[in-house]
Amino acid sequence: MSGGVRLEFDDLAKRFDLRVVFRAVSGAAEPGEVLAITGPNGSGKSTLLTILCGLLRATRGTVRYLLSDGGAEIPRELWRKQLGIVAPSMSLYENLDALENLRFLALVRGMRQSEARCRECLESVGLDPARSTIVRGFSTGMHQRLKIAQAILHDPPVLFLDEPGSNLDPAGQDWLEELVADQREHGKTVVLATNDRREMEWGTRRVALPG
Amino acid sequence: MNDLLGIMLVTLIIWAGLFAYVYRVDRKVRRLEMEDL
Amino acid sequence: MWRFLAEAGAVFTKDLRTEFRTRVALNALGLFAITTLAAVSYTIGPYRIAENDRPFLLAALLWIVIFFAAMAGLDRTFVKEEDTHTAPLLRLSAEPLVVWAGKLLFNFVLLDVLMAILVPLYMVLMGFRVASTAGFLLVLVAGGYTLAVTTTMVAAIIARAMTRGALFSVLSLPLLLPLLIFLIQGTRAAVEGSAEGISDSLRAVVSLGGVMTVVSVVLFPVVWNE
Amino acid sequence: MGTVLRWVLFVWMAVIIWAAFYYAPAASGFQGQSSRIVFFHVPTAWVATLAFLVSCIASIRYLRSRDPKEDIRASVAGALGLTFAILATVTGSIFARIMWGSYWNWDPRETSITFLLLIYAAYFALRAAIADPERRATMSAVYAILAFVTVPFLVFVVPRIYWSLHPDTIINTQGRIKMDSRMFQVLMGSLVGFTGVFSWLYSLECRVEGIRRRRQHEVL
Repeated sequence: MSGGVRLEFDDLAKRFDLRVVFRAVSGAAEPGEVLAITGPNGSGKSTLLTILCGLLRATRGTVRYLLSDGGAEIPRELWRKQLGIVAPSMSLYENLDALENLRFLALVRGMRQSEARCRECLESVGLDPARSTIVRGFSTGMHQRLKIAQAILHDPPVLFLDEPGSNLDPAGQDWLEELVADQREHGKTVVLATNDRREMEWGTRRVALPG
Repeated sequence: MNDLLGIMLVTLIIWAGLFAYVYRVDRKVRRLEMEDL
Repeated sequence: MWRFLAEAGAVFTKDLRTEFRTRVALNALGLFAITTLAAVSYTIGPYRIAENDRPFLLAALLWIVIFFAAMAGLDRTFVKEEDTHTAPLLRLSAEPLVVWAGKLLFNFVLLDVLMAILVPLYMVLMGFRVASTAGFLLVLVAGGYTLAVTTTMVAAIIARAMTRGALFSVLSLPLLLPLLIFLIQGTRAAVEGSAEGISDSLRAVVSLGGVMTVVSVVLFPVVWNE
Repeated sequence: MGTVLRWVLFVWMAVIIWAAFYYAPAASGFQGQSSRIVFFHVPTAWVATLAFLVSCIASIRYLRSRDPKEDIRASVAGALGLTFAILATVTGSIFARIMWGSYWNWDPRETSITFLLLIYAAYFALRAAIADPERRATMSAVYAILAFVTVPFLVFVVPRIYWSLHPDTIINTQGRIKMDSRMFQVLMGSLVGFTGVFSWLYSLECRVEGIRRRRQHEVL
């Protein structure tokens, strides 16, 4: 991806029938930066992330993606090509094995000759492409690593990480820290929702959601 | 003839009753709308 | 256009592979069809129906069995995506119409497999003989497509509803009533071999399928991205 | 609906009721006066169809504008349509009982109304199954349009199935009772009257629903 993509959201509010999850949340995420979203459980971190990636409509407020060089706004239909997301509420196909999952996602994302890229992603997250056990047989740690692999598969300029370190062993968490640092160097925009003290340190900018 | 008359009168009464009820609801709704503005 | 077919094909093969490994939908469809058929043939059987009523009644019974079998399994492909939380990722990765085309093809193939098993069995058990087999096959395939395109759209709607239960058949059946009537007539015409009757019903089924396809292409993205 | 209009509607309907019993002659070929139900059965069927049309147009407008008011209109039209469809089915079966001696025999008109009843029932089953107001509005709007597309197929199917499914039933073939001019005037008057009642109830209930939703959403 040439220049990075800037994410801007202001006065976001979300209400499920009568329960107001959050109100008047604003912020921005720049390429090469990590926006950390913190807040106690139930403060709506995951809901905010779901809204930011366009899967949920906000009751009020706007979300905009702008090309950092030129500031042109990217229309909603094209968002999906700009996003990679790792979230507990989003899982992969349990009846397919790791490689089949990635091949499928690469194909529907319109990536050409993606075989090499799929294998490379698998190896980079520490999964062996040759193993053909289906995802249902994966440990939660392996499942989490595969989720991260699919998020960076199409090299998206914007990366959403919702509690990415959960279920990862200490080695995995170190590797995750390197990954985030590496993404930042490549001018990617990272949005991180977490309560993990260590992960919060990676944030260059912070949005705290009230309880 | 009188049973036809009977049915007609009953229908008229039902219609009048319905109209009164709906009219009252209409009045009440107008008052509620005034309150809201 | 080629890219669209490749991506839709990917969704189709993904569903096919999942179905092949779990056989959830096929079991639901097959089991339902076989048990209904057994009940029908055991209780009614070919000989209790008067000779001249036979073409119509056997045609009606055939399609009722197929329709209710469809109600048992055709919503699986969407409901499973929502239940296993794989839908969000698919929503973010694929174009809505690619998902629609892939899933439609999956439901259509599923129905064809069901009919391929059920119809011969029905012919044997119920003594159902058809004068023009070609006409009958056309009615089956056209009916299968229109049934698939309608149920795919309804499945996409109910997959987003929380409490599902019998919602799928409650919503689908009113939409399928005209189709059921067209297909019964077409099948009866096939039994009697009246080409004119077959072409009448085929025209109706195909136009209904066409309308449903056009409406689905417009409305599916609205439902999928909601 | 200005106040004057409401009173005009009241008087109009009262006149229609009187006319249905005294002004119009009893139709020939019936047992006595029972044919007069036609003045009440046909309008309810007409209003049920009209309400379905209104509901579908509001649904299309909702999908374009995503304006909650359109969703209110669609659901209110649907609710009224369901009520009138039930009324039409009940009066229809009484009507069939008089005309052909059996409460139900899939007469073409009955099939269309029953079909409409099924659609309304499904529409509200769907609305009840979805909690989130916005998603409920979108999904029910989509379903209303899907059903709307299917109706013409049934309207064209109905005459054909009438003959092919029941070729052997000996029902009065012309299916339409002969209307002399006075009966026709009363029927038209009744149609106008019922449409007036429908539009009044429709606008009233839209306002009620508007207030209820406004009250409910005070929180944000």
